[in-house]
Amino acid sequence: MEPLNLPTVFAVTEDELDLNALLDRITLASTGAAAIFTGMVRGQTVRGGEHETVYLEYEAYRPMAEAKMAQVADEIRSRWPSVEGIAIVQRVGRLYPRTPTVLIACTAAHRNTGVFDAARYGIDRLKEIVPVWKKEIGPDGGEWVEGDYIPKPGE
Amino acid sequence: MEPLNLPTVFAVTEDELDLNALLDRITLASTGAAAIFTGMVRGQTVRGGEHETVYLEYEAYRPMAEAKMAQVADEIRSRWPSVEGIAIVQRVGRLYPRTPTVLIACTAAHRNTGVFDAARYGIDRLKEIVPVWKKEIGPDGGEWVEGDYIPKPGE
Amino acid sequence: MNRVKILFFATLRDGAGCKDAELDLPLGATVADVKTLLAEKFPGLEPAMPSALVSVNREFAFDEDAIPDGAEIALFPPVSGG
Amino acid sequence: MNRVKILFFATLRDGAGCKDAELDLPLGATVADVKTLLAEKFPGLEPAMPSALVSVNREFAFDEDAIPDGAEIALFPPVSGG
Repeated sequence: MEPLNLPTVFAVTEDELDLNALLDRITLASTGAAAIFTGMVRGQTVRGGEHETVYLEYEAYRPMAEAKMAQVADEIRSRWPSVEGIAIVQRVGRLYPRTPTVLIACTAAHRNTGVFDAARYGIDRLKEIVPVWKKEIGPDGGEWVEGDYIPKPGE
Repeated sequence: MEPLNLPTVFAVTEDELDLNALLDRITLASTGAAAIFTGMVRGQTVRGGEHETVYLEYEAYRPMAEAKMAQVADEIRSRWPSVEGIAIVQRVGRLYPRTPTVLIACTAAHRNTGVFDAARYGIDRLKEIVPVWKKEIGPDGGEWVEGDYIPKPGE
Repeated sequence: MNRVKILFFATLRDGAGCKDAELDLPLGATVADVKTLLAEKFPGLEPAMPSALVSVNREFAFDEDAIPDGAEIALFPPVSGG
Repeated sequence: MNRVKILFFATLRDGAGCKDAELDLPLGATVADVKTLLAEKFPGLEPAMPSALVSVNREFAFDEDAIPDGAEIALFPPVSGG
């Protein structure tokens, strides 16, 4: 297996996330397991004060977002060398409750090689360093959701 | 949230797994995160002696398999009470390399509530107690894949 | 007598040479008795029998378990799905 | 002089009132100088400026970093995607 042939898919897109197609793109003949994380727009939120979301408006600094997704994929490969394929996709635009907004998927030959940890690391890192922001539009208007991670030099 | 309204999907099927549709069925208005595991047929296997698979033939004891899937879902809910939706689907029949054969998906409001662990527990348990078997057909004939878990009374 | 339905899967089906069978059990028969009777009736089961799992009415069952009337009994190897 | 492109996102875009701007920097200007100049030019940036992150040519940058010729500089709040 040549590392150069390992598929890495990353994108910022306005299109619906197609899990079937994305999984297919990161499945090799040697792949036996995939861990996939998706985030969705919550219409009702309890944690941090109960409230209702009409929709979220996602915005990205696209070229930097795609570069940072590539960096997250590199970080995953260096930590979990058995990972075969990686997909990192952020949907942007106006997104309504129940809609998948983000996907991180990692494939490997076997499930006990870190694919779950790799996918979890991927979504954690995306929420730290990939420049995407969301504005929550509720019944009473809109508000930017506040992030809190301050990247360090070299990140 | 009434526990009775939490969606649980389980099936043994000959149909292609549709991740988009399955995810939609276990997404509530309060859902913000999903962890999904899929297993695929490996065409090339290195671990345990390099060899090539032409296809796998999956067989299930369907009514018991579905009952045991329901039990796995119950076990997940008792261990991770924050899990909202659960899907457990096993595809059977003749399945070729790169094809997803099994899916375990768990949803929750937030990603830090155990969804990754819940999905991992689900696939581990499925491979222990859900009566499904596979025969590996290679260039030189077929051989049943051997399981090794012996259920205990009450499992 | 207790007439039960027997189902064979995977290596046990290959060994029995059939998918299912009916069996008349004496009253009070246990899972161990069923295995003995089946081993006599289907000699081809022998190689797979030592590691066979048994279910009774779709729950895992063990040698000393009694067989209820009209039970659905299945024999199969440790599972290998996924 | 060093003419650079400035991009604003999220709360910084709301504060600046525009998506992008051009800025002429003195030679040797740093990220800190850019922030000072922008705060003067766009007073609406003030509330969001203390927590703003800065990127230079699509890499995170910090107060003492020098600005290369013709850089693409972006200002935005800590990320909140996903």
